[in-house]
Amino acid sequence: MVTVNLYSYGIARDIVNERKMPLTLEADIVTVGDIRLHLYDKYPRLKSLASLAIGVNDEYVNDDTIVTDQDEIILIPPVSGG
Amino acid sequence: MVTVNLYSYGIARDIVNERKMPLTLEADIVTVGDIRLHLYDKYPRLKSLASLAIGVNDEYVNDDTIVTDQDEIILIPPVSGG
Amino acid sequence: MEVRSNKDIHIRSIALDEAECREFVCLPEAGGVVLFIGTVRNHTEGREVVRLEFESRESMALKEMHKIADKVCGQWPIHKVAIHHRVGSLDIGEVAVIIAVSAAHRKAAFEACMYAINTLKETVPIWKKEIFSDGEVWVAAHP
Amino acid sequence: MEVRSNKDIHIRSIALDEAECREFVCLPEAGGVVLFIGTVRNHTEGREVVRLEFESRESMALKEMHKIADKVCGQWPIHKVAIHHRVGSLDIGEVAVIIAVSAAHRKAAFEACMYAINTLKETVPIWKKEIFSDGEVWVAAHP
Repeated sequence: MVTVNLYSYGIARDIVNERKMPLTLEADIVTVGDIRLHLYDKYPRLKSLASLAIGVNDEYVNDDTIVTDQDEIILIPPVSGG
Repeated sequence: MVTVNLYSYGIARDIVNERKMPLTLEADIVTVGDIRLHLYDKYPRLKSLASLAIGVNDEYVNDDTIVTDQDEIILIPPVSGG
Repeated sequence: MEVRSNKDIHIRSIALDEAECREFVCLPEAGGVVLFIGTVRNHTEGREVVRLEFESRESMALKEMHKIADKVCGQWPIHKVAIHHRVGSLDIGEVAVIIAVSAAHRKAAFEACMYAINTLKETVPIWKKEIFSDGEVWVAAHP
Repeated sequence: MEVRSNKDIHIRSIALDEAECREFVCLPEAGGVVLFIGTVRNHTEGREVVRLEFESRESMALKEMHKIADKVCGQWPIHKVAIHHRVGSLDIGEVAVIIAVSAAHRKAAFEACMYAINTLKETVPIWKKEIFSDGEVWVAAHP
């Protein structure tokens, strides 16, 4: 069982409706891809985004990355700074 | 006979040693090329420049251009603004 | 806390200052400074924009902005770079981003500044919501 | 006397003002402003420069600067362009030239600004003399 903190921004925050929330997955080893599937299942509107990158502890990561307890998981819909 | 006013800038001014001077050529038709040759003859150091463009009445012209009385002839050594 | 760093990276909720950016990058051996200033436009695809709202994941955005500055200094003979980004609610004409780059020669400064703004728009976790008179939309969110 | 022109062209013997240039080109429909600021460098090919002296054929230089501005506005979707050049004696670090360009999109603004400074250095009748501690030289005069 792994518990992380999910931070959502931009339109992802509107969809998830929380800036920050704890998220627990029932598995010994949890990857970013597992979190993605879990969220797509719980918030299907996330699938409609042009892209959804995920950050762990303020770094971009790919879906193979393994997360650990208390990691900060950041939902990054298409950025539009500048 | 054609009399023009010669304006010199940058290093051309240092060579000619006058900002502005009248210049008379003894011919009915005088081109910019004629003025160039006259000046090269009188101030051989002008020939050592990387380039020497000539302007007439504040426009770049080529050596075929015919000048008329009272034209302003501008000696333009390599420009270096900016 | 970097002292005498060649980078000046900020995310601010108050007005950005272009003179500050220029002064940071200027130094006696720099002949050319290129600045990009991104302002809030009054329209997007023909629709009138009332104002913009920017939000960021600040800690990660600063990290990514530092990466851009490091890349710029590694890839071009750049002396200094400043990247300032505004967040919060911005009116039309207000400055959203300033990038300033100094170099001995202008070609490097132009290329580095273009690279920096292009990369910022691709990688830095900042999001922009356009507020219209009849609705609002997160920019680029949907295909 | 052009009123509400899209060009702001000056040759000045007093300090140039970058905020003035930026304010001139900024307008609600412009999303991107690119500025080039050319300053006096403290060295050239390893030799220490004490100061610079610029002289111009002012009437012709202004004409050529207007041509550049017109070309820029014809060739790219540019809103406004400012070109200010300093003449006289300049100390190290002082601003010799400012070019500011505004456009709805940044790529056009960068390209137009680069074109403008490159062309200015080729065509505008302004001459620069570098003053060293032990002599002086007209820049680029000799092969």
